[in-house]
Amino acid sequence: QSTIKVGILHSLSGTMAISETVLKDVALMTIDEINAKGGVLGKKLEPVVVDPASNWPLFAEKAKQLIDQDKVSVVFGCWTSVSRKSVLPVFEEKNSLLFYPVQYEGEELSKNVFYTGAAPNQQAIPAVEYLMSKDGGSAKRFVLLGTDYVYPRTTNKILRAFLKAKGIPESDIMEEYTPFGHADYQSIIAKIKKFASEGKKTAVVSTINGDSNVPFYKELGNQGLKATDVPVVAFSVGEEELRGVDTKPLVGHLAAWNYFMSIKSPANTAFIKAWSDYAKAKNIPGHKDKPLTNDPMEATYIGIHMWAQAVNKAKSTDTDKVIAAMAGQTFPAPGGFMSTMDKENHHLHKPVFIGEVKADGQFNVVWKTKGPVVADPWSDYIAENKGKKNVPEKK
Amino acid sequence: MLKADGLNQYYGGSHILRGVSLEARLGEVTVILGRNGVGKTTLLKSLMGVVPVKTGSVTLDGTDITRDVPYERVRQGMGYVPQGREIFGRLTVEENLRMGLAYKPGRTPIPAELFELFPILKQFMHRRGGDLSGGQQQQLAIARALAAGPKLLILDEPTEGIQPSIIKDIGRVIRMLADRKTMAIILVEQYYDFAAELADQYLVMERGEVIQRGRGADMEAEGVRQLMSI
Amino acid sequence: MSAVLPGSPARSASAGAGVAPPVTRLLSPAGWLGVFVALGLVLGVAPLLNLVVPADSAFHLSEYALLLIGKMMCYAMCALAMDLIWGYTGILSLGHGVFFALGGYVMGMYLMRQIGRDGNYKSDLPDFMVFLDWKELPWHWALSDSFVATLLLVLLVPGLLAFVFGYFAFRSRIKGVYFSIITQAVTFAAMLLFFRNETGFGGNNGFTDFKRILGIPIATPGMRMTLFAITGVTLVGFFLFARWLVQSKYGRVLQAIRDAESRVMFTGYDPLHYKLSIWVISAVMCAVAGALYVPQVGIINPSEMSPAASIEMAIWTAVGGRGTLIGPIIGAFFVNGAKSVLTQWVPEFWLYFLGALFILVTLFLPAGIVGLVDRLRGRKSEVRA
Amino acid sequence: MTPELMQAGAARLRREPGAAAVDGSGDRGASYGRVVQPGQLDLAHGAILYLDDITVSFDGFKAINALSLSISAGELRCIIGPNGAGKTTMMDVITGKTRPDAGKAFFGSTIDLLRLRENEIASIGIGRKFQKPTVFEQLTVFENLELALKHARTVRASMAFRLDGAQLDRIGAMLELIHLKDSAQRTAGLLSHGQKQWLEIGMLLMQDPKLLLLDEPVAGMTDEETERTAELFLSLEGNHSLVVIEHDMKFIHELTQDNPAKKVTVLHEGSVLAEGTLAQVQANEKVVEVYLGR
Amino acid sequence: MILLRLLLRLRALPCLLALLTLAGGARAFTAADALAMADGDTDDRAAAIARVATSGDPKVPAFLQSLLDGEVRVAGGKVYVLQGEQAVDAATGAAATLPADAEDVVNSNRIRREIGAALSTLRLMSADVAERAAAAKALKDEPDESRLPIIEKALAAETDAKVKADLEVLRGAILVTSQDKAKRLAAAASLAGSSEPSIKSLLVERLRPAPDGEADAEVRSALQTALRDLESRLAWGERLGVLFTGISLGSILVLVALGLAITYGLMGVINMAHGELMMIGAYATYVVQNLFRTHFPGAFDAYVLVAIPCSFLAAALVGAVLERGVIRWLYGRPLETLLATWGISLVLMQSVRSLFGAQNVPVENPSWLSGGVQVLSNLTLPFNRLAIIVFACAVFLGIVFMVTRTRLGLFVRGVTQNRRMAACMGVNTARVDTYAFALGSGIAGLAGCALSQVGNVGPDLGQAYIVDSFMVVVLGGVGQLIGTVYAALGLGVINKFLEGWTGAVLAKIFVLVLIVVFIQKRPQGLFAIKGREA
Ligand SMILES: Nc1ncnc2c1ncn2[C@@H]1O[C@H](COP(=O)(O)OP(=O)(O)OP(=O)(O)O)[C@@H](O)[C@H]1O
Ligand SMILES: Nc1ncnc2c1ncn2[C@@H]1O[C@H](COP(=O)(O)OP(=O)(O)OP(=O)(O)O)[C@@H](O)[C@H]1O
Ligand SMILES: NC(N)=O
Ligand SMILES: [Mg+2]
Ligand SMILES: [Mg+2]
Repeated sequence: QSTIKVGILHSLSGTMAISETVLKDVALMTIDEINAKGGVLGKKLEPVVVDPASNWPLFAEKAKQLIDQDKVSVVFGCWTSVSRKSVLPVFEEKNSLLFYPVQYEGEELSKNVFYTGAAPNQQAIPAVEYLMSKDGGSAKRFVLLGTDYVYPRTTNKILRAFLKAKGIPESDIMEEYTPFGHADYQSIIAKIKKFASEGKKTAVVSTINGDSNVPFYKELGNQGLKATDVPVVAFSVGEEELRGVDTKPLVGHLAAWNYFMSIKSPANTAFIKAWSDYAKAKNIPGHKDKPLTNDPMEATYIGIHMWAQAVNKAKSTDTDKVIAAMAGQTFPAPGGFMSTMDKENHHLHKPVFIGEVKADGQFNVVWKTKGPVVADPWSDYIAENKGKKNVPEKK
Repeated sequence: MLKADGLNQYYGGSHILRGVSLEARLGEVTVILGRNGVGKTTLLKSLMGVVPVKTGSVTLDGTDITRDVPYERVRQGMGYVPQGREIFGRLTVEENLRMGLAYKPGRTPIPAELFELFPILKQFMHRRGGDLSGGQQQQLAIARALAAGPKLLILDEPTEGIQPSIIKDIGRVIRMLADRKTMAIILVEQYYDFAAELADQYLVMERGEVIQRGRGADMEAEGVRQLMSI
Repeated sequence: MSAVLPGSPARSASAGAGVAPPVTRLLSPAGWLGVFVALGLVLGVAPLLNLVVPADSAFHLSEYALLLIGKMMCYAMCALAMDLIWGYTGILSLGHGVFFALGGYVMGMYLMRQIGRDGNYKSDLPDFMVFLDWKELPWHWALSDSFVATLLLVLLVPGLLAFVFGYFAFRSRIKGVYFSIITQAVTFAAMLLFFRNETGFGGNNGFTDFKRILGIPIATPGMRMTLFAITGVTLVGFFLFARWLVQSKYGRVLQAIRDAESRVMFTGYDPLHYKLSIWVISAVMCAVAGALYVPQVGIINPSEMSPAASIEMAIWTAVGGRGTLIGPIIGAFFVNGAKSVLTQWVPEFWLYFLGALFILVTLFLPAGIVGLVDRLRGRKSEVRA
Repeated sequence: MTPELMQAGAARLRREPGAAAVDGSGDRGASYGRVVQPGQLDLAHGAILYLDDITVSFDGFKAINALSLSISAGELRCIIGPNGAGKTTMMDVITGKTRPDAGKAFFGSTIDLLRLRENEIASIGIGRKFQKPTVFEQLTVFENLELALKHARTVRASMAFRLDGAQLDRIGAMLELIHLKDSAQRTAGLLSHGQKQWLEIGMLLMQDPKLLLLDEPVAGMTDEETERTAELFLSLEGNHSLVVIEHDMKFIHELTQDNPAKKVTVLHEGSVLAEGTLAQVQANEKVVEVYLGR
Repeated sequence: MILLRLLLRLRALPCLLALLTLAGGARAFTAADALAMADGDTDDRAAAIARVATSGDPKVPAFLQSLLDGEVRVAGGKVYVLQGEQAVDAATGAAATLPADAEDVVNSNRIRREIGAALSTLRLMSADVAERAAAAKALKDEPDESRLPIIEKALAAETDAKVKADLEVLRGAILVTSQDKAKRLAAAASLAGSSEPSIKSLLVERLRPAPDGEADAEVRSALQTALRDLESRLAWGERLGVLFTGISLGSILVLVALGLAITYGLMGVINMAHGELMMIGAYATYVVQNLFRTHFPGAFDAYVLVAIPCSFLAAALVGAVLERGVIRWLYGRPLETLLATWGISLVLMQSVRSLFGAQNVPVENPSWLSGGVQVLSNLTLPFNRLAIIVFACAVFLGIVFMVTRTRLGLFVRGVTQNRRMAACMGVNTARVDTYAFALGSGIAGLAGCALSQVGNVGPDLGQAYIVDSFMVVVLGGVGQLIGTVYAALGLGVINKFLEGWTGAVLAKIFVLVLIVVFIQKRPQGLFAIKGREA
């Protein structure tokens, strides 16, 4: 074999295409980049792209296909947690590798997966800490608003425990969920306004996912709920999501990520340029006119590079050898720091940035953690996790 | 007026019309007779263009209309009362009549004589066509075809389900329309006495073919009644 | 002396004679041959190619292929079920996904219990319950540790839902699109309900990461093959059952309901009973398909109840050929096969192909793929069912 | 073809007992000394159908206005009346298709028709031919007749149903009778209008109801066929009760000529305008004016 | 003057300083001030803003506004203000060239709040009543003792009754924490007259158990009374709010369903591509918006007016092509239209993905559709939603007129009931079909244009509404336009009513169950066609 095959498992159609398509493109770009530098182990990488079409069982089927039929060495893919859960047994059974690039709820740690997105303590908890700080507005009351599915529910459960630990009474927390694709946030915002009028300094923590964000923010803007009154911090809203929104009324609302496009660092400048050039060259709709980068793209980019480094280090694509070689890998992240793969827990050490929405749809970093945060996939704020070590079980 | 020549028609594999020819003349009532399922309705549909003929030709006033679609034929002056009424059930009586005026300019009024002939229609002007009784619907179907004043009127069993007094009226109207010499009429009818009374010329069909034709006056003499029953 | 009454076109010689009753045998010889070939493939050839032929051989049937075919067989059952209710009875259900998913969930509950203490939290409870701080199994999980009960519930739960829903809907004489839309509402509501964590079915993640069935590990070639074979036999069984149904007078009453329900009533049949029975049968078939699907595919979650999933079932049926029995099976294989192949070959463009396929089938193959085959064979419309 | 053969066909139709209709007995006379079960046909008072003061209105328009009517067991009653008189609506009421605003409708003296659903009314022995022929268009002519065949109507029975020889003969005879033998295996939707009329009559006869409601049965038939149909109906009279609606006065004449005392009912504007022998109603000035014309 | 000098010395006390400012004493705004306000630690900046704001230099408000608007840059210890293309020195106002390494000044919400308060305080004395009113309102969110003197002063000077009342509430909001019980009581009384949610939140806070809240029983009861009064006033806003949101949701449902009411309700095409036709309308709006942005930026606000006909035409055109190419072969086979249009929807969606990308595209509200009108203190009606309500009414009336009053409408109804007979009446059925389908599609396009103003514009736009639109049409009774409207409004209001009560997820589930139950009662929808032909 003259090439090493790598699988790319992102939805290119269906509801998740909105988010995932660009990850496929950035993965292809990264692979091009690596190939241009001579590939891995002297061989070119050959991407195998499939479309699981936002259909969860199809994710498992396609994973099987990539591993069984195409014999790929590694798969980069998935966005939603359910898609990851669906493919997980496949990767474990076949002892193959998945790189998962999206922030998620934790409560999972598989030896066959590398999580290059954030665990809850690498995103949600610092964000709430910020809101409670003087700079963040000294919030005392919280609205936990999310799309009704596992990631928001879990995150909010962790946050509740966290807030409780910080002395916030239950009565000062409001939890609300909306169905997937909910498009009418009038009553929710009215409810938030009402809740905010019942006490001091309210902040909203939004785990609204996907399509619902645009109607949510539009309504927020039009109902005149300003960031100076009730700031909203979101965990699933990045540059790409704001593409569809008129951000002028939203200035000051917040997002927490491990990367923002606006971060100034040489690595980021290079990354953005590479992406812009690639988008233009490949005529990627949307991005060719207005190239945008975001956190999951960065996580994908880091993941692929680290994997390539690990393969080179292991001198093999064998799963176990690569897993061993991944421990402690570093890569200069576009986020402007040296990204490190934890020696044990399969998550990256990540700094957390809080960004404020600017009028141009970008984010101003208003706060960041002192340094990279080590992931805590088994959150300490969940009672059952007491004593659980953040190390994948050997099976 | 209307000339059909050597019409052949098939449904799937079966041969329904076998070389039927006929000519309808202005001022004449052409009656087509035949038992159930011999192809009378099919013949009329072919004349209207509802089913395109396989072979043969249809000319109206000398122009070949064989390949014209129904609405083009209507615009050239054909009017059709189909078997089974086929009124627009959810349109009101008035709207049904307006549909009959479809190709006329927008503000053409519904001819008042229609209401003289079928007073019930005036009374039920705003009732939905589908709510009318069977016979009322049949009256509406006839009125609808007459509304635009066609020069060729094709009637498929128009007396079906109509009360005797109105059948008599319809007979009188058909006669009157023919006698004005501005209209040709083709009438398919099972009701022998009615047919015989109106026929200027007649055709008898049997399994897709015309087996006998002649002048209306000679029907009884030529044993048409017997033909229908053997 | 040729006719009963004068003027009759009848030409035969005597009364009573010469009238052939409709075909009453279950299958033609060719049909039986097909059934046996199918059984042979499922029970003989597939295991041979999968288990015996070495993995690097060109003839090896990969696990992926096995999964794919197994999945398509489950879908074929759904399409068959859909055809009974839509193709034969003229009732378009846009909510069959809910039955499929319920069957799957019942099976999934059992499989979750089989995980035992091998989950993340080493608890007797399924992981997601531990996570939700639940201390004991909720009542609706009571029977989930018994395989026998599970098998019964796979039939009973969806069957009961179908019965209750169907009874009220048919009794109220809800028809046509009104019926279709409320079935859609049902599946949509069920999906939202199952999305909620509190409902107790694992939220949108649903159930996954199954380990064992009847104590035997699932991820073994033998177990996979067994599931595959059971699925294949069930499909063939459903086909024969459906065939028997539609060949009986019962089947003809169904078709009569499709044509003119009021006439059926005035002939003395109670459409409620007929519609309800076929509705429940169809729902249960879907549920069985769902129950077989889950252990093979390894996940069940509420997206199976999304309206689009149910619409797809109708599409398989229509593509294959509505109102025939082999048609829906072919349709399910064809559409899903095309999907699997195209999402790999042309991941960015496959929707164009699939979309075009649907358009072309409707335009040029009004009777579906089976209609095309019939046409090519020059057969006429008299061969139905 | 002789009337004898036809009679034979009709006789064969009559012999068929029918498996499990609501009324299990074959006798149609008065049932002295028998305890009448509710829901069973009781002809003790001689009337098989009894309508009393029925009113049906549509958005204020009274299609039927305080109509009362009684049909005796075994009677053949002709009903005539202008278009829109309410004849079809009356049948709709009897068969459960339309619920009246007021009034009573009884089958025999015990069965309240207004409490039954359409299929129940059909299965206690009321059959109907519609004004607009309705058949199962996608089924073959043969299957249409098979479904109408008198036999238990339950789901279970129909799953287990097998045509036996006698039933097959019966269908054969019927096909003969309605001249559709050649078309037995054709889909009914392809029949011509008149053929559908015949098929529907055939289906009605297969049902072997006690009361036949016939809405314009000879519309679209030739005169000869009309005569034959009259003979057919007359042969059913006595064993069956028939209500025939027609506008074809010749047909009415044929139906009534065997018995000069036979009653004809004229409906007008939703109620009975006249009732009497054909000659009487034909002589009635009002009937001539609204219906027969001059 | 002596007094003045004395006061100058005490300028550390901001309140006095404020007084001084108002008195007209001015201290020049320096470059150092500008830098302190624009750069450094948040706490320091906040202090600087509070301090400098009261300096009295007329340049200060302008600078604060620039700071708030993000027009301020810092480079090399100097502060610049961007005025369009031109940079000026913040302190002197002299034109300057912006150094290349100049950095944006990042304002956190806290700074923004500080600036806002400072500006409002300054504007309390503005000559413009509207400006004073706005300032008084804005300050209510930030009752800060330090502003009390200015407020007193402003109160004394105020002539407008409404502003005066606001100022009184504002004073009350500050004094409610005063040491003096009498003042607190007076404050409670003045707060009772307010109807501001922020005052409610203040009262709630004050009513927390001591020591956080009010300790004195008498004051507590006065506060309680004030809260009750306030809440009863706010309750009205809430009720009206629910009604409005319901109507607004209903109007959107009306719009998304009306096109379908034609293609499906009248024509019988089970149009699964209806959503995608809406999507085309939305993308047409997007394209028009971009054209305006690049070619007529001055007239940008008018783009929606052009987008309305464009979205109609774009969708109508696509609809016409679909009708000619596919649908027309399928009349009388409604179930097959389901299959074909499903295929069409897949193709359309993927085409848009190929053309515009899989991600959402931005469609901005023009300024006249941004924001909202505040009807009550806690009820803001967004302009875009108001516009959609009006638009939905207009479209509905237009369609009703078309269908019931015009010949085309008559023909459409006739043709869809009996295509063959309509042809035998002389109707060019093919043309009528195309017009009708194009019309229905065009209306879907209009709905898309409207949706672009409230939600996502992306390839999936249509999928989100297809289920709802069928539900509405069917619930209303197929073929019944007025039924569509009733169903949409009913569903909208019920949904929103339930949502306030059970949350959005359960509300949606209940609404679906309600539809199922409702159809049991009305198996032909809300406006069933009665009679023989039903
Ligand atoms: N769509 C069709 N497909 C196949 N055969 C058809 C179709 N329509 C009619 N036929 C057959 O064609 C023959 C002629 O039918 P047609 O309707 O023309 O008869 P008709 O003379 O009008 O009879 P009637 O007096 O009963 O109205 C009949 O045998 C009928 O069964
Ligand atoms: N659903 C309805 N809505 C309004 N009017 C109706 C409805 N049904 C029937 N009618 C009216 O009731 C009257 C009686 O109708 P019906 O069909 O019973 O008449 P009929 O006696 O059968 O007439 P025909 O001899 O023409 O068949 C007619 O005037 C008809 O228009
Ligand atoms: N992991 C998420 N965002 O589903
Ligand atoms: Mg005919
Ligand atoms: Mg009638």
